[in-house]
Amino acid sequence: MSHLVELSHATKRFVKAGGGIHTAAADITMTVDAGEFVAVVGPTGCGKSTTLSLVSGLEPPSDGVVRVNDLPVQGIPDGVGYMFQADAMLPWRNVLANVAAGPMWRGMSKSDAHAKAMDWITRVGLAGFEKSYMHQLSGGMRKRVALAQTLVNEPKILLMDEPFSALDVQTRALMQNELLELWSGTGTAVIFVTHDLEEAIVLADRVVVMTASPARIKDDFRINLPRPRNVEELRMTPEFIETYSKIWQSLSSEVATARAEGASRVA
Amino acid sequence: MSHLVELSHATKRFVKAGGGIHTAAADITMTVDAGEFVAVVGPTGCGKSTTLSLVSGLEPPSDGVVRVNDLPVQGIPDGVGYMFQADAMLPWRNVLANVAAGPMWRGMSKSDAHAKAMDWITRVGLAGFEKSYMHQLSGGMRKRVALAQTLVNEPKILLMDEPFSALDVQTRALMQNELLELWSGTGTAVIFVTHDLEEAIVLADRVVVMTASPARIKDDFRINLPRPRNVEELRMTPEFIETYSKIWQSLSSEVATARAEGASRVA
Amino acid sequence: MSHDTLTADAGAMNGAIPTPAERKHDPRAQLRKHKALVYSLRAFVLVGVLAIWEISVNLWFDPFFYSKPSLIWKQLSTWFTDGTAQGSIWAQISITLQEAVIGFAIGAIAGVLLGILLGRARLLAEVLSPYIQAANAVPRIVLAALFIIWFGLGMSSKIATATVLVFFPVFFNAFQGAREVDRNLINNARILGASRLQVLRSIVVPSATSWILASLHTAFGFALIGAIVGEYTGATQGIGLLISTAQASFNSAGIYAGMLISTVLALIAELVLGYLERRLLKWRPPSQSESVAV
Amino acid sequence: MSHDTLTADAGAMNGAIPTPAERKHDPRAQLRKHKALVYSLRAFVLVGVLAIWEISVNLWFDPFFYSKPSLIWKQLSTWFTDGTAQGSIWAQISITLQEAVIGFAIGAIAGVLLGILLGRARLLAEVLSPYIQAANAVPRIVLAALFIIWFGLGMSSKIATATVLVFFPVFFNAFQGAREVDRNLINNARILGASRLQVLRSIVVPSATSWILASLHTAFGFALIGAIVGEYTGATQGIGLLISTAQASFNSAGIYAGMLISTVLALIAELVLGYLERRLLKWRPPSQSESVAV
Amino acid sequence: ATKNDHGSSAGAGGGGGASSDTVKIMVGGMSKVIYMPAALTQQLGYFKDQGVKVQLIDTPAGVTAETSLIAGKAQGVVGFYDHTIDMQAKGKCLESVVQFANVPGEVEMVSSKQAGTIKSAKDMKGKKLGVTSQGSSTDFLTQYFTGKAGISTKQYTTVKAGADATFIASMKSGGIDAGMTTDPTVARLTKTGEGKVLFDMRTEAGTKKALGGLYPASSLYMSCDYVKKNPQQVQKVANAFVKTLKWINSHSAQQISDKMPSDYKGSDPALYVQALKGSKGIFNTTGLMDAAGAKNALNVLGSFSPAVKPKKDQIDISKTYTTEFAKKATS
Ligand SMILES: Nc1ncnc2c1ncn2[C@@H]1O[C@H](COP(=O)(O)OP(=O)(O)OP(=O)(O)O)[C@@H](O)[C@H]1O
Ligand SMILES: Nc1ncnc2c1ncn2[C@@H]1O[C@H](COP(=O)(O)OP(=O)(O)OP(=O)(O)O)[C@@H](O)[C@H]1O
Ligand SMILES: O=[N+]([O-])[O-]
Ligand SMILES: [Mg+2]
Ligand SMILES: [Mg+2]
Repeated sequence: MSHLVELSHATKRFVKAGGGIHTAAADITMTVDAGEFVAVVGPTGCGKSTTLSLVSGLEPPSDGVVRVNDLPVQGIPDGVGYMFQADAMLPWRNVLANVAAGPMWRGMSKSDAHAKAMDWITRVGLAGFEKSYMHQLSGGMRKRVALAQTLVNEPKILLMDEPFSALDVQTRALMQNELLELWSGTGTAVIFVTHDLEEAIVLADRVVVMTASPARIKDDFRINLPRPRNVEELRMTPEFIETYSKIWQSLSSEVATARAEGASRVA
Repeated sequence: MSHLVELSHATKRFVKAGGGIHTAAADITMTVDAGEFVAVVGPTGCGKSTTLSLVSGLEPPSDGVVRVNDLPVQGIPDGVGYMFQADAMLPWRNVLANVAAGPMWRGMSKSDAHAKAMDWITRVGLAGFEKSYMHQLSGGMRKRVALAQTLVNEPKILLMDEPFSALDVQTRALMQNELLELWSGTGTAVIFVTHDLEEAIVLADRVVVMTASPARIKDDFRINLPRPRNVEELRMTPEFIETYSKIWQSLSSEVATARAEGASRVA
Repeated sequence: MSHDTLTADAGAMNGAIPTPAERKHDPRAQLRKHKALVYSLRAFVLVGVLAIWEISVNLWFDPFFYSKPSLIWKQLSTWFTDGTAQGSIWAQISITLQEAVIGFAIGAIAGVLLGILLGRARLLAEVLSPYIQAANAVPRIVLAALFIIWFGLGMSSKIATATVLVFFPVFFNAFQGAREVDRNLINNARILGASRLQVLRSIVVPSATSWILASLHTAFGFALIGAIVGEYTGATQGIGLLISTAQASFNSAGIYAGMLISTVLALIAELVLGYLERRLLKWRPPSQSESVAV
Repeated sequence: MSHDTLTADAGAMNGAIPTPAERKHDPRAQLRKHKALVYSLRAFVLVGVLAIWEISVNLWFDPFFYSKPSLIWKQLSTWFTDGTAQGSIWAQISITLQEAVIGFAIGAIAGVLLGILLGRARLLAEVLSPYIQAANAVPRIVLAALFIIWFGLGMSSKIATATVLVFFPVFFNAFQGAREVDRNLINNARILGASRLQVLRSIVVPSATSWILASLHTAFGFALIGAIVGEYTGATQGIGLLISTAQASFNSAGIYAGMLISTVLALIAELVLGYLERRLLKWRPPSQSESVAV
Repeated sequence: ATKNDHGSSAGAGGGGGASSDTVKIMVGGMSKVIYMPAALTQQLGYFKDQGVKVQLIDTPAGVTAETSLIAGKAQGVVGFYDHTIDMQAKGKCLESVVQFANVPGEVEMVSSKQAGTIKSAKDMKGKKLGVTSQGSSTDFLTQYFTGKAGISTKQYTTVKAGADATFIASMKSGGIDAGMTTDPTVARLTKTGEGKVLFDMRTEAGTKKALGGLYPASSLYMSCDYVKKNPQQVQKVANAFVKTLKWINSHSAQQISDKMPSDYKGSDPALYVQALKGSKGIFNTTGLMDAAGAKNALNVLGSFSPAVKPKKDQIDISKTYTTEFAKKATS
């Protein structure tokens, strides 16, 4: 029963503005195995990003245990890659230097790191912009820099927080295909937060639905679509549509709860 | 031939990293009338945000003219609201103070502004978080604060740069419906940048397709779906599907061009 | 309600028994523990330095030049019990403090206003900055002598010296802080209808706050130095005069004792500033090491 | 290729004829025009101040105290042609400059290192900060005397004074700059595999750069003041001694001339720093007023 | 106290204080033994006895004192008489009202390490000589006695060594080989054996040996204008000072020390008594100027001060002091 990632009864509380305590994630128990692709969906503000930050070791759980490689997480576990929801690139470095940063920090020579980074910059479609600084890029371009920066390290555990949400449909489809290709057969465990259910189903082995705030695990759907998957084709199959509506039901009741709460809080 | 917003041969160039010149938007000619809802789609990095910044008056065009209310734009025109693609809330103010900022800057009394702001915070589903600071909110919640902040001013020209991209599907649908409801009959002109073609069609009177970088107007589709529209229902109608595939064709060839360029630039 | 928003106090009042885990993570207990650690380490450093000083002077150095803690303590107790040549020690402290506080207020306000103004008015900054830069290089000790001629021998010349010393660091930080403001925030405010003045007040000033506060941390120390340098140059009262008298009469313990009083004043000012800073910057995300895990 | 990435130069070389619009918006011409405006305004301010000074002293004030530009100019030309009582004026400048530069280097490096270290090491900062705060309130003029006792009458005592004056502003800014670093950037770097040291070097130091540079703008002026105060307290050579001699012989033109030399040195240092700043911060988005529209 | 606004300093006569009943007197180092009469008069309560309000303002730099006087910020200075000569050369009229001493009270000290090689002024060649400041009286006196021995200023190095501890540390560390200073620095150096007395200008004999005549120094001087406009006020102040001079003469160093604030005695009261013993003799009992001494002072300054030298012959020495008040005070 050795899982690559294992959260057991993990809870995260924050001190709120005004001194109250806000529980962002409550009693989360889930596991992810090597080579598994898990998508996480849930209403906005429910605690998805918080859950990723627990796995990454950036935030310690307030309660419960988070294990990676069978060891309780203390600091950042080896082999974790994390693509943040918000921008986190270095503004004083250009695209190339940003993408090459990871390999160089891990000891690769500058020329090797740059070559590898250039390869990734090309894969995410930013060739020609390697000398640009962040403020000279559009929102979608910045997201793609972040993607290259994360993937260039070839992480064994890949945490992605809405990585494709700022991309146009087609770029997004291209990136999805690229991601699946890269991931398949590498044994990398992926936890992929998205608010796009279609994307979740198309990519993942399992789709985890979280409840309205505080996030708990509500459902855990196994997606039995055959791989390799072609994102464009899959979307029209009856299996897909069936799965979609099953998960949608689970999710939408949560979103409704979240809305209702928002309304009741004022009343 | 008096249009509320009119770009004629508007061009925007930037000095690139390294001193070269990058044309972000080229020879853009389009008009938007009062009460019109125009969606803008195009490949990522093509120049959509740049076009909005021209209309807002935040950036002067390098060439050509931008007119609002029949006057060439100099400084920020009256009645413009602009929801940025990136976060731009004041980190040292809580949600309530951020949303109330606009009305207060425009001379409303504090108590009136707070009441009005509270109303909008509730509409975007953030009641209960009015005392929170920005760093205490999730990505989607921050977007909704920005939305409330923009709408509370009741702008006559509303520029929105991917406003819903960080929201889960259902919250997004709710927000879309809310937006349409608010907009209908107000005479407000909306320019709505999105990478979600479905969203564009569901919301807009016209969908403008931009070319790969530098952005030019490629096509301008009129959407003849009846209003009031119900977002959920519309999606399944044959008219919708037909329109979608027409625009998709136009757009996808641009996205392909953008990709090809990215690739060719390395070779 | 799935929102778990009990304040800790409310929980206690409800008679809820904290689980062991909750008790373990009680943020207030942790905070108390951390404070105790900090204070004991501070005391440790202080005692260590004083002991090394005392012992090494006893063993190797000439107390005539270096004095030592025990002599300084003796000097201080003489001053506080018998008074000084110029009268009660409290009178001296109060004079110096008044000069420093007034000089600090004037210098800080002028620095903030001018810094923010020039930080946002580019042409003005370009034209004036070499002169301000130049003025900053004028030795204050020479100024102190000039100020006596200009403002007389009373408090005002000391206040002027303090003002000048405070002005420059505050000015340069406010200037830079005003230039560093996130362009997005300004654009958004302008779109939302803020006038130039409102942008200045609501965006630029708060953005520059951490810059300004950083400079104020040094500034009160400078104000004290200014007051003391002024008194040193010519005065009838004040800590600066105490130090100068001690210097002239080979009383090195007196020199150190005077400096000690001035540093204690600076520390008290720092406490006040720290309090102010926490209030003004309470919106700020706690830094990783500071955030209290619950 | 739809990417319109000609450099302006390449365009010219290709013999492309600029359209009128392009010519109107030629950024280099605009830049030249702006520079000309700035320099002429600066000259205007300078001439204006000098004229007012000269005239008002002639009409109302006693040149014995206030001197006047023409007298100062005479003094300067005497110094530069006949030398000073202490030898060639260039020797004095060189001595003071050496002291200031060395003191600046030591103080700035120590300030940056310690500031960044304490900015990132919270416990250390909490323990030591009251002491650093206190040390900052020690009057430099008293220190200058102590340094002469400790280090003798040579250059080292002046360097020490300069170092101390430079250290504090740099330290406090580096400290604050290190604390202000965006948490997201650090988290991201740590995830990407940066060690603590690499985070410091690649994230914290660059983030704090604008803070540190802001403090360096004041710091060289302080270094000069330190050197001059040191010389003023006791020396055989240097600008500070020139000023003190002028003071002792009621030569107010000499006092102002000495201060003028010191401010000119500070301005030259500022030019060097400005160049450094532009190089280090070239990644930065141009501020609205600075961005060159093409 | 009246504060002059600085714009009115054209009336640099110091008349600004005329309307005020407080007399502000700047003292160029209150704890210096040569200026002891200032603090002592205050301590003895003689100002009060005379019904005059006097505020003593301490400044370590004599030049600040004098500048403040000329600027009208103060009415009197306790400092070196020779400044009045210097000021006449610069077109300002100051006059000594009470002359405390007709000798400088300065001592040329030689570091004990150099005591073997420096036995007279002739041996100063190539040495580092300490003064309180270039351009100050100690500088001119040094130039005078070396000049008399045929040594030009180019043949030795003038070092600004200050007074007090910096002087002592400099002598100890070899920063200066010899230097001019006053008590209590002299007492300290003698006590520790770090320095030896070369020229003792605390006595008439020593002064004559070094300078070929007397050199009146410690005095109360005021602006001529102020003296003219406020004769009663000046008389009261003069009365108090002369009374103090007499008191000094009739009391022992220990008794004087007992009257002084403990802060002036520093950490070593015995040393202070020693210093008083050494310097007490410089004070006269009458407050009167020695006319020949005044001439000699002009002579010294006239040889070296860049300001006085060119105007040496125009200077009217009789305008630099008055004995009118001291005479009345004694009678
Ligand atoms: N530092 C913090 N202090 C206080 N509350 C916080 C903090 N960080 C997050 N929260 C709260 O925790 C909850 C969960 O936030 P989280 O960012 O995990 O949501 P999310 O599921 O990622 O939402 P989204 O889809 O909008 O990104 C939110 O209600 C938020 O307000
Ligand atoms: N300040 C700038 N300096 C240089 N280039 C810039 C600048 N701002 C934008 N650009 C360039 O202009 C182009 C268009 O940018 P813009 O932000 O308008 O794209 P967009 O269509 O909004 O893309 P997205 O959908 O990804 O947000 C991009 O190639 C970008 O690199
Ligand atoms: O000039 N001083 O800062 O002492
Ligand atoms: Mg999130
Ligand atoms: Mg954009």
